[in-house]
Amino acid sequence: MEFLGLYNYWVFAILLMTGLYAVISRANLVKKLIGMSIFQSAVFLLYISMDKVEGGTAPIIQANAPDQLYSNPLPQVLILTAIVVGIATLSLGLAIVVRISEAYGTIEENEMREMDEE
Amino acid sequence: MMELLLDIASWFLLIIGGAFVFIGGVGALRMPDFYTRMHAASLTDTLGTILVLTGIILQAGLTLATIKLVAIMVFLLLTSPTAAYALANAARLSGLAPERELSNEKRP
Amino acid sequence: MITLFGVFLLTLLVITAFGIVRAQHLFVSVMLTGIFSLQMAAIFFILDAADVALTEAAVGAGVATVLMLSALALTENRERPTRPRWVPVIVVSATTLMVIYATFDKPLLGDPDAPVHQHVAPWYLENTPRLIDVPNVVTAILASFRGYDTLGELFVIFTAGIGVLFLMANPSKPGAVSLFAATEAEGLRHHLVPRVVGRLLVPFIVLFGLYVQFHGDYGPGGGFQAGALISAGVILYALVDGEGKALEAISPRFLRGMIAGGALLYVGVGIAGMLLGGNFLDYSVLAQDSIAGQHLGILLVEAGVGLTVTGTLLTVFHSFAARDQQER
Amino acid sequence: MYIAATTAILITMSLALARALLGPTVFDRVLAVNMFGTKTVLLLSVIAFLYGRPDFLDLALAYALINFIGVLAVLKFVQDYRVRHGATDIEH
Repeated sequence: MEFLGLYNYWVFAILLMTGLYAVISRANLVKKLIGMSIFQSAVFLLYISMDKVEGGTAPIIQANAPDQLYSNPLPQVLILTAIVVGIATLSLGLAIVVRISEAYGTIEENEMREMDEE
Repeated sequence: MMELLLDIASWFLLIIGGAFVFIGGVGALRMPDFYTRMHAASLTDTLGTILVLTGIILQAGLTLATIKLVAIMVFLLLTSPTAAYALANAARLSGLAPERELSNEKRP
Repeated sequence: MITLFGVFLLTLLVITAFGIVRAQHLFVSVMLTGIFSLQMAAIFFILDAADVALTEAAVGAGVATVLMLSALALTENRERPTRPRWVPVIVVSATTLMVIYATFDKPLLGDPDAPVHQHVAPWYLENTPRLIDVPNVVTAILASFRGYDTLGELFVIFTAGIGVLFLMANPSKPGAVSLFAATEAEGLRHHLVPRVVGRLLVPFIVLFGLYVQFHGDYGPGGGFQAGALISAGVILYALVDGEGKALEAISPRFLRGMIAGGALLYVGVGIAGMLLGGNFLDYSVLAQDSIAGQHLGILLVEAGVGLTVTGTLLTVFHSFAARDQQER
Repeated sequence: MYIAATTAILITMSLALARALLGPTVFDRVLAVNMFGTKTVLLLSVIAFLYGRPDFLDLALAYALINFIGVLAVLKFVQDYRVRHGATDIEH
């Protein structure tokens, strides 16, 4: 069971690189944005994995249990805001893609490059 | 005595509910075409939800948690069939035909 | 046992991520992204982060899918098949192995002696009851101890909203085909079941959003989650009753006012603290005693966050939904 | 007993995920997403009790309220797609 203690971090590594793969190898702009959000989720997973304390619970203090252990609240604060910022930036990215699609008639990067070269 | 009866009842409901949920999953995976799969998934969704949540309610007793659980149950019972309706409608609108029925009619 | 559940969910998460990247059809990718978000929320919950899980739930279930779908409706929903390229595969695999190798030095999951748990976190956990006296430490840190951070994040959201308005606000060409929201300008009005149920649920969603907003000191919740939930409720209204009705209920001008007003409220609370003789964003001076001041400050700041988030998400939704597709 | 129910729900989740990945039509995937959503609500409620912190049911409540918005959006997407293109190449 000991080795499972690092499983979260391995999943973090795989997700991070899956997202990166979608960003660098796909020509489709929407796919790139989705890849970026997977990348982002991987980072969220890393931070939230670090907040866990064995035997702890969510950091909402229970007055009737003074000896209760709590998980680390700081990563939670950072990620909580980052999730909403993530959706805001994603929508900005999607808006740019929509405008590109209106200008070029395509959302494939290589087709756009061909059109620019003409 | 009452405690024990409640516990037994809630365990029973939880296990039966889990079984229904699982059957629904198998149905959604194994049924031959989209509409039958949806049938399996949406029906067991409703029953499994009722059973599992009732099982937990028996454990919770009369607290704020019970009110929240009842609210969850009511909302799920409202939204889950609505979602099934919307989905079947979307599939039908886009021209997806129930497979088996058609192939039977075509067969001489 | 719960660790095993977590491992199981994480494995599903990896499979889903591969599925998202592999799918040729962007619509399929978006649907799988929905599943991805559900799994993330469950994992956050298992890892004792109730606030984060609630945020992921509020954002992922309602707003994200709808935004992606409306963007797809304005572009294309099919990806051109690309040849598999080997350089990215090799680079990515090698980096994965290196990152995994690096994790062997990390403390195990849940280790209470890990360095992260030694520095500021114990101080926050110990002093929140004394200095701020709200049970939810996450809210206390978010709104009070690290108020600057949250102010920064809020302005990122503000800026993103302004950016979308700039990009999408140009008038569409005459004769263009109206789309997504504007099919017969009706929404789903002739589908009786979704309409009735949707209308029934909208007030409950908004009510629950307000509960999350104002109960955030005591349970999981706060301005970010509430903003996402309330905008999900209004988006539901727009879906079942048509774009026009939703715009009638909350006009675009009012939404823009919400975006700016929320940010101004946040900064205003900070400046009020300065005028009353404290530091910027120091709430202790806002009322007679410092704890009451903290409570008032957190309430106002969270309200500002809620206003800006709701305004931004709804503005973005309306910009996408009301946009006409240009002739190609 | 919570553990038995949790296990059943988790296995069902993986079955739903399999359906989402296999397809074959787009609607199968949407069905899987919807199933996954309902199962997540159940999972979160059961785990809240397994952890002994029933005050975290707010999360399950949030999902129960807003999870079907996605499916309604799909219905609308399909309806508009049909009006716009007259075609049905949305499946496959």
